[in-house]
Amino acid sequence: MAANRSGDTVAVKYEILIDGKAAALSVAVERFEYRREGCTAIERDYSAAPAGDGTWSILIDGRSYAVAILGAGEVSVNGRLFHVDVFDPRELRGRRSAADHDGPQAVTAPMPGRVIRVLAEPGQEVAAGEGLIVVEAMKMQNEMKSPRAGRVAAVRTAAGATVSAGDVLLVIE
Amino acid sequence: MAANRSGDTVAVKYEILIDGKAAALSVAVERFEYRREGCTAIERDYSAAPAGDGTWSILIDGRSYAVAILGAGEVSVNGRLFHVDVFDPRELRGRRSAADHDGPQAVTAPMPGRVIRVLAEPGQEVAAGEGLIVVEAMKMQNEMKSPRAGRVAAVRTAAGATVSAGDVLLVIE
Amino acid sequence: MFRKVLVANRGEIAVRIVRAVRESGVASVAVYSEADRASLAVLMADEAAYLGPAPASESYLCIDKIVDAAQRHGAEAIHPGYGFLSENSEFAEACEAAGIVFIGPPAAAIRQMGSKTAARKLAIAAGAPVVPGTESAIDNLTNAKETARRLGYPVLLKASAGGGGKGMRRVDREADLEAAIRDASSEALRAFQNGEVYLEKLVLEPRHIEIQILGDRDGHMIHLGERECSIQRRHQKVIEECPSPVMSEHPELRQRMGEAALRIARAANYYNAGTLEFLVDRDRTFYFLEMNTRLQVEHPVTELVTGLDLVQWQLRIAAGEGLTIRQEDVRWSGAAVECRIYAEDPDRQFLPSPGQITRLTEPAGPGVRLDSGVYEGWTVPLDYDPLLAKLAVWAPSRATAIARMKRALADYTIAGIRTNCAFFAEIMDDAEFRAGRLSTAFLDEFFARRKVHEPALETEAVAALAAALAQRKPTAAPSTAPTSQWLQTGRETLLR
Amino acid sequence: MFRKVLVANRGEIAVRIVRAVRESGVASVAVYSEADRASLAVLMADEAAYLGPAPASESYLCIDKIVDAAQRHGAEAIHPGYGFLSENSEFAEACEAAGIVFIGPPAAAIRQMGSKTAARKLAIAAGAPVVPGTESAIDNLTNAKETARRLGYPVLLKASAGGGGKGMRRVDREADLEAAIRDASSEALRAFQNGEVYLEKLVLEPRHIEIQILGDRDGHMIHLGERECSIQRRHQKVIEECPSPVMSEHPELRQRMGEAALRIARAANYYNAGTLEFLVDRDRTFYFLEMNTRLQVEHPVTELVTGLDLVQWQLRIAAGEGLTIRQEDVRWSGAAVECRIYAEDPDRQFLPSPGQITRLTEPAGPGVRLDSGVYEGWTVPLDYDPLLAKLAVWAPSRATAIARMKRALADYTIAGIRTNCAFFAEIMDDAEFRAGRLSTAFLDEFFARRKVHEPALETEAVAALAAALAQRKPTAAPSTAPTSQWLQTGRETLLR
Repeated sequence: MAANRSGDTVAVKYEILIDGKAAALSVAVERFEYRREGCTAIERDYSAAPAGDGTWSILIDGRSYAVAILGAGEVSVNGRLFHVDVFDPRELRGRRSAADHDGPQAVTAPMPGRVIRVLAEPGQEVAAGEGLIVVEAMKMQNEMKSPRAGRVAAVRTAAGATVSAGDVLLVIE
Repeated sequence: MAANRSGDTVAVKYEILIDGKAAALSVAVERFEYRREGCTAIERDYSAAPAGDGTWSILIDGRSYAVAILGAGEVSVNGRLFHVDVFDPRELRGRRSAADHDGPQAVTAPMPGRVIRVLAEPGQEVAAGEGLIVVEAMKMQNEMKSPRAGRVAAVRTAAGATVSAGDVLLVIE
Repeated sequence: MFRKVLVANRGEIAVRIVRAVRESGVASVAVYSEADRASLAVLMADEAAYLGPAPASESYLCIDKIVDAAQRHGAEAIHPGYGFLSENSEFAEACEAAGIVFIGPPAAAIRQMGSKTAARKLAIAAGAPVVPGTESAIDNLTNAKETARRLGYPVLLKASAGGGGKGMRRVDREADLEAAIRDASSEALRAFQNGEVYLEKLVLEPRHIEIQILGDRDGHMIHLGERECSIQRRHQKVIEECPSPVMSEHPELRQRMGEAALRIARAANYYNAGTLEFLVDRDRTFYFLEMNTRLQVEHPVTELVTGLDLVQWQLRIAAGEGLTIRQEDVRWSGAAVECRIYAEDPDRQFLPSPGQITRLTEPAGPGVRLDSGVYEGWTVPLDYDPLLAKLAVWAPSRATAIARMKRALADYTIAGIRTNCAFFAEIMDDAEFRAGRLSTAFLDEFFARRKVHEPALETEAVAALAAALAQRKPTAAPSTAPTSQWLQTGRETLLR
Repeated sequence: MFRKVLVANRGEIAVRIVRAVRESGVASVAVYSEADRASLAVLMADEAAYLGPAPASESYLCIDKIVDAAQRHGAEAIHPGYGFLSENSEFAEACEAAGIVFIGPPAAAIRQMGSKTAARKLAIAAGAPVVPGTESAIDNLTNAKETARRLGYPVLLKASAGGGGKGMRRVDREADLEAAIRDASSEALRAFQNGEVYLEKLVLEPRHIEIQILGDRDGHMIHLGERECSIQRRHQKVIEECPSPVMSEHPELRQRMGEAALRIARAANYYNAGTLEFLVDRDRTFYFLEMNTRLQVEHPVTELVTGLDLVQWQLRIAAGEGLTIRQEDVRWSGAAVECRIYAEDPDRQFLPSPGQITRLTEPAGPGVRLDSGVYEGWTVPLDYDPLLAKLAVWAPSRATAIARMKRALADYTIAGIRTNCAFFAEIMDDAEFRAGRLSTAFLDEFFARRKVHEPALETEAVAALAAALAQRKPTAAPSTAPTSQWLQTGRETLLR
């Protein structure tokens, strides 16, 4: 029904990154095809009914799936969590290459919080796994360690600063 | 705070119909005045913080009010219900006069439902309280009675019809 | 135990049964009409089967469609819940004929108890007291008038196939008898496809107290005590509790009624869960009224005080397991109270109030049990009973349970439709209710003595202030167009 | 009983206490920091008092501000909840000095038990077994090294003023001792304004089992049995239950530990509610660890099996009422399990996940108790502990309780932030957990043996389908900008 309402009659194609695995999804009116690397593709008729904001009841051949979009790419299906990103092909390629380049590398805040201590200075040589910065949130301290051996190119924060998840705190080169 | 956000710095005036009683409300930034017929006016400083969609926490001199807008003019304050209409003066006058005119009078559906039986025909003379139409919803039947003695000017529905609350079913003149 | 069970019902009871099935490690199949495609039960069940259009007559009342769904999905058993087909012996037979276990009593017992007149005969034979009345359905007006005169007015018209007060009418004068029979009979016909009605003496201001029984297929049967269900509107229970205040004062009454209940149930070769309804007059004389051969809406209060899960026991018994609880093992601890949360407007003669729930905040915390069938965003259909949820509380004492219920009701916010939450909060404050002085006349008397307490002016001002603030925030409240319409209708209604 | 009580806490425990106060017919005063202006506790309480900016050091830890608020609002008593000032004897004294009843034990008992070293001395004097270790705080590194050598590695560093695992470090080799002392001490200083730490022998793979006690001011004291709290991460309990599986096998252990607990509490002239924590090794030898002189986070599991309301008893006892329950009246029926629902990401080393809750659907139904401090639309502040709610279930047996917990977790939807709900669902399926083979090493071992079960391809496809559908409905999901950020951060973290 959701597919109906969106008004398209031909299949729409998506590239999916699901729990780190790549997949291709093609959605037509009340029918979809899903092919994930290393599995044989499946094709199914489905019915999707909205069940409150961000929630759907999806029925496939009488099997009932309660689906909730939890935000931040998290999707719950009958209580099981999946991390799902939906891309168009170009964006996806861009992402993947980003992972394995070895120029300067950013150390980012893993969670919103406050910077308690900065343990490294610009220009300092650091070993892989060496502590760089301590961030605290909800009474928990988390020490950011160096992803690899290198030199501290820049420190982008200071003790006492409030940071958001993903903020660049420091750059290793 | 809500008052703040709405951005006005001078008091805004409202005419209120609350549980059938008329009142005047004047709202400034974090301060309001309320005068209800038959009571001495009260003036208070307040803090209003949104607490989820349609819900507010309102504090007055340390007293805590949890307020929920239930829709259809229903407001809950710490679990107590109030029926509140907010008007501008002209609209209110219009309303009030509407109550006590004695021309043709509409008999409206008190609830969404289905018409089971129509007991009166156009032109028929009816006594006050005489049964006119039977509406059923959620397995409950409700007989619409004539608000006064008169003649059935028009029947605006038929057995089997689905009606919404407030639909005019029949007119007495 | 079964591998898969189909739940042939909707709303809160379908959810409650799906939960019990899941907790028993069994797969569940929900059924749905067009109006219930995205119901909470469908969301929670492992599988779901479409029955038909919204009207129950084309969906939840269709024996063939439900049996067919069970077979398509490979369900070994069907739980009927309450209402709909739960007391339909043809349905029980159709299940067995299709090789599917009907989770309930034998069809013969359903049939026998289904006819109130047959049930009366059985009870009399079993030596249980019954309300004076006719043994058979009304065939013509003359006989009816004669019987009514013999019993003495006021009399009560009841549907032979009835339940839940449908097809029931109080008649105070002979003049009203004919019209009452016509209305009761047509209402019964619509509700049960059976227009038969009969006459009973009206016991004045009785308590309505019922006894829960549970028995296995090997003939071992126990009672789980009473539920006080005196607070009713239109013969529909709205508040139930266990223990009954009268039992707390007179413990021996529980045992006497329990034994009478077991006598009747045994006479019907009954098994699985069932409830025997009694009227108890001011002298604590009790009369058998009827037996409900199914799970009751109000079963949670019994579960809360006994610690037993009735639905899980229904599953085990239907699967052939023995009832391992002896009568002397049953303990009643503390006090439980339940309020039936309806989509209705108590300020306007309990008119139904279907529609979309725009926001939902549910009560929780110590001693609170909520069995609900709705969620935020759900549209309550106008095609079915207005029961949204059952709010039950447990506490060591009745007084604390009442305080807890008041607290829970205040924590319950259902926006977009009208409900009776605030009305229940008023009753929790009522001196008669708190004193446990209950009878089926309770609500009429309550409305008579009810005085709406003038709120503090500041509280009223806060309501006005919030309504004004809401107007500035369009997101907060639905358009006020319906408002005016509703209120206007409301005023007109009140003028009548 | 009091007329008005101030609740000097926040989050779910403030809500739980406000409810108990209301159910006792007493007026409640909530307190709030800037971050908690619209907290659930503020919404539910009769009155609310502003304390200060978000940091606890400027609000919930300010004795003067809280006592002042109680006086301004005319509260006769203060309930401290857990954490914050609940085990601060100066606070208890400040209350009494201001003529306000502190709802808890006497200040002297708090002080004595607040120093772990003093508590050890008391326990030894009372003839209760304790873990080998130092009697006094570490003054210099040399002595520390010596003690550690004597006890033998691994050893455990603990904060004298500690609790909840803050200032606690396991040390496996002498080389790590100095750094560990520095970290533990500074963490302790931040958490308790007291940097004292001491050394204890590390008991390997023990169960963490605690005993709940309750006593009145006239010296009548009883124990309410145990809570098994072995499942911990970072020394924080995450799952608690009663009875402990080991007690079910060895009932005499409950009595022996209960008596030891009472001996220690009596030696401290204790009253009101308290908890004595023990380690139990594989031979069921138990060692006294420390006493928590306050209500525990996990008190609901005790309430569920005993039917007693600990918070309401705290109020009565503080108001001078006698404890009317004798030890032989205490009954333990069925089994209760509790999961602590945290705003954290179990897939990323339990990193905190503050932020706005965009949608909330809470579990309910038979045997489910939810003590929550949040609502839909609430923004979980990053300034405090990540505990959102406690989900507890009761059932006649542990196996059914686990099935029920699994069902309840599946019914729990918290959108907008990460939580550990799905993680708990995995544990409910774990064979070791189901067998009740628990120890404080449980989670480490769980992660070691954990294998993520490959979902059915159709289930995975449904997740992808829904994500795609959600993209077409902008209202359904938050902007995906944070998504990429999170996931990228996630991947990098995992690379480390």
